[in-house]
Amino acid sequence: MNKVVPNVEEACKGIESGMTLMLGGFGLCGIPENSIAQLVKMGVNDLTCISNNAGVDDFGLGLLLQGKQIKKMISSYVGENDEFERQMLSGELEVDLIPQGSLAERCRAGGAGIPAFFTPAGFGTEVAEGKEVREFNGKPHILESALTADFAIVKAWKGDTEGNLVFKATARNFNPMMAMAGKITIAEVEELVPAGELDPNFIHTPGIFVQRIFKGEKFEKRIEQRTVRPKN
Amino acid sequence: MNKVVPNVEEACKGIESGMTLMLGGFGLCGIPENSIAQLVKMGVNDLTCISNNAGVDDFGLGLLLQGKQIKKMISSYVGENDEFERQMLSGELEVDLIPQGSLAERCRAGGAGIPAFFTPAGFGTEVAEGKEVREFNGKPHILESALTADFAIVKAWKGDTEGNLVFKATARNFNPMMAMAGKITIAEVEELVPAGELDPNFIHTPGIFVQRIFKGEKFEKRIEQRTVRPKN
Amino acid sequence: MALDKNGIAQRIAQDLRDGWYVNLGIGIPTLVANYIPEGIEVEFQSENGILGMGPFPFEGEEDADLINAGKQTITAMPGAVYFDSATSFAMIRGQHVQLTVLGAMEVADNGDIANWKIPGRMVKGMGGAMDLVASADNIIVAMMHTNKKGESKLLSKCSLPLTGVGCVKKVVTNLAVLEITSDGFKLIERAPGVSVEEIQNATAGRLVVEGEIPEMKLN
Amino acid sequence: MALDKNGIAQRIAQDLRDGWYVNLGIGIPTLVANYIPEGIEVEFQSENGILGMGPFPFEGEEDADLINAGKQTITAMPGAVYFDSATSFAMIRGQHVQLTVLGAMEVADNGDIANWKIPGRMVKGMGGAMDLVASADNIIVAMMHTNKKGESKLLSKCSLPLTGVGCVKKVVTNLAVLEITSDGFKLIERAPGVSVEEIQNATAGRLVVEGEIPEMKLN
Repeated sequence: MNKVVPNVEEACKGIESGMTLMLGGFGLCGIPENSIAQLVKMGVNDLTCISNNAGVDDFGLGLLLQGKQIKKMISSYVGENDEFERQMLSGELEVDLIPQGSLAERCRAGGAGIPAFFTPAGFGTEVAEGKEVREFNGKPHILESALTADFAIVKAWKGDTEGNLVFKATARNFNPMMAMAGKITIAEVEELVPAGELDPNFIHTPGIFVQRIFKGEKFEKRIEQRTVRPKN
Repeated sequence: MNKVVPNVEEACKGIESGMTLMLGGFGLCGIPENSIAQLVKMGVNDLTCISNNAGVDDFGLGLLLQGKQIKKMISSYVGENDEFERQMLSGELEVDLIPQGSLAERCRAGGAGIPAFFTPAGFGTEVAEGKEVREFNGKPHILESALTADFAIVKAWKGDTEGNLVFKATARNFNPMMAMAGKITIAEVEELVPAGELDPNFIHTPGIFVQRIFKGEKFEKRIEQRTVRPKN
Repeated sequence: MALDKNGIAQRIAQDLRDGWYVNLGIGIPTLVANYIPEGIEVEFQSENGILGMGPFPFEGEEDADLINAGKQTITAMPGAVYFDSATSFAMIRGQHVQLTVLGAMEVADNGDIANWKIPGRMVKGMGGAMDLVASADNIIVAMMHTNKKGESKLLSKCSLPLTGVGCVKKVVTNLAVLEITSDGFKLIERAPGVSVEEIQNATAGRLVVEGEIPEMKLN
Repeated sequence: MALDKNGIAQRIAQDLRDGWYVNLGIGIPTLVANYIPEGIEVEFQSENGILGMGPFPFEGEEDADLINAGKQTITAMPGAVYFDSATSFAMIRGQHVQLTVLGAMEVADNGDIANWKIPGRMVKGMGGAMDLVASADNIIVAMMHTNKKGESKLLSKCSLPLTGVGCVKKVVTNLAVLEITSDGFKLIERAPGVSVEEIQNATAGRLVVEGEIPEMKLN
């Protein structure tokens, strides 16, 4: 039951052009930066990437966009990225925009064996086009379907050899749901510990959802909007 | 934002005959025993109780059954209870049996604003009677609806003055989902601490789901099946 | 005199009630946090996964793992809690958040809102806005009454793609406080020194003016 | 000689593979944990909220907060994790559990299973059984071939209310190992010393016997 792989190369083995990937993170917070760098190296392309955001020009998924490795993005918000804008407006890049809560819930549903659910989000908007509408408690809802991926790639703070994961602060975001929804889930962690060191009461992602785990070589953890107040 | 009430009497104020209650716990593990004792005292009846189990004859929800305070049980498994059996067979007690996973998910859905979802559980059985069937990925699923309650009553290990909760081991079970699904959620805890003492990374139920919290006076924590191996 | 952005935020803050959980959108809504009335406690939810959001960190204390939905570095208050995105939107969709304040490009007099997309321009996405507007019981829109060209943003029908249908309950602008009723925008308060006429002129949608309209009271 | 309950558990344990997550039902299935083949590691899930379930605690070390789905006091292995019931059934429904072993009152030759209700008798409920059978890719039923009256439990059609439809893949009884195929129960192995004829006599549903049927190999 040892899921540890020695490095990012082993972790990403089997990822091929044309596949659908889920990538955790919100903005640049909690993104699997080591694995993204490896995907650039591998040169896989025609990827469908499910990720709340698309990184910035020179970090995160922006790096895959630079190399035109992404065919389609499924996201809730894709600002802050000039190359993204260029490819989208030129039609090179397909974009499927999904309300953030529906995106999170669709990933969870994919991992939880729930093929579809009703949500009020997006009713009456273009998001609802082609979707079934049904009223519950006097309020219209639309039917949303589950999302899954060939590989889900997540980033955690700590992990153990059984694949159990712990996230830090708001770097948790989409990572737990995506970990559930990958046929194969890869976790890169800042700290890798032996099974039994993490308190079983306080694990965010049970190891059953994780197939491969490795300690990331380097975490830049770039800050997108550095906002501070002066010390006085 | 102080949600602390001094005792179980204050915590249970407003619970009336005819209401729908959710009660956390699996078997006798993680049940809100102080609040159940208070419900017996208050003598409210005609209750609809949503709880995975129905306690044993002289503990847990069994105490409410003894006093004929329950009109209807919504559960997944109700064995181990002679009075329950008597009332059910005589028709005094309505019983709605629900697959355990569907029960958990229906409570979560109720708390998460998802009015309905599809699940494979129960297709082709009497559980599916009268429910919509739809095929996804070549497999039939049934449509299940959300559950909510006038009051949800949960039991946690630790809680803080903001209503944040932490559960211990398998005493977590249904408590977090039910906490989400109560119009008013009451939490009884073994240990009550000031806000800021619980690590914000490791809270199971965020305080937003909890309206009243109190330190339970006494926790018997009865064991239903004491199974051990000899020390040698 | 018409309010500035801080004035709008200050007026909205008067609507806060003790014990509320509040989600503030990007822009003017964010400023509401600076005007919490004395004696009440509210807790801020940011949909990327924190309840109990605090102010920006002191210089040098930024944590890349602790940001808000605007991707800004923040701090956490005592009693804060972190959670995943599914749980975050369970709070929102499940109506556990008592107040949502967000900006808008257009609001219609039936409560429709448009704030995510301008045809022909780069679309950045709706983020959490569609979930927020579709779910919240209590939505206040914070915006200028007119756009940069001087055109009304309070319309009889939105011209831009919708974010949500019939969901806005209240609008606070630089000129007025308005409630959405079945008869349209009902004028509740005027900004200090702003006349009913000015508001009427700046409002393209149906405007209901009944009796004397009081001025906002700002400190 | 027909197997006893431990023999059935032992035979099923041979099907375990390294790294599998396994959910064991109450009764014979529980015994499978005693026969994990050497050199492989499996992790046991109990649907009330633990992964990495260990053996019963030593006397005096029972913890009321740590039980399995049978409400028995248990222990946790290093690397174990606790979770809520929704997450637990997300694992099950989402097919993250590689093997489910459960008992049955009846199994039909199309894979239908009945194990929760006998009309006219007290109904205790299905617990997690309906979720388990509807979701698992890989379900082994562990049961005696016949009931106490000597009647076959392997039928052409279940007479009792169903727990799940067409979901059982394999049945291990005191007499045989059988796989469910479109032609019915396919006989795979015989219990030591049990003849094909005995199995045929004890099987009411369609039985497929092709070629030589080997005996189970148990240590």
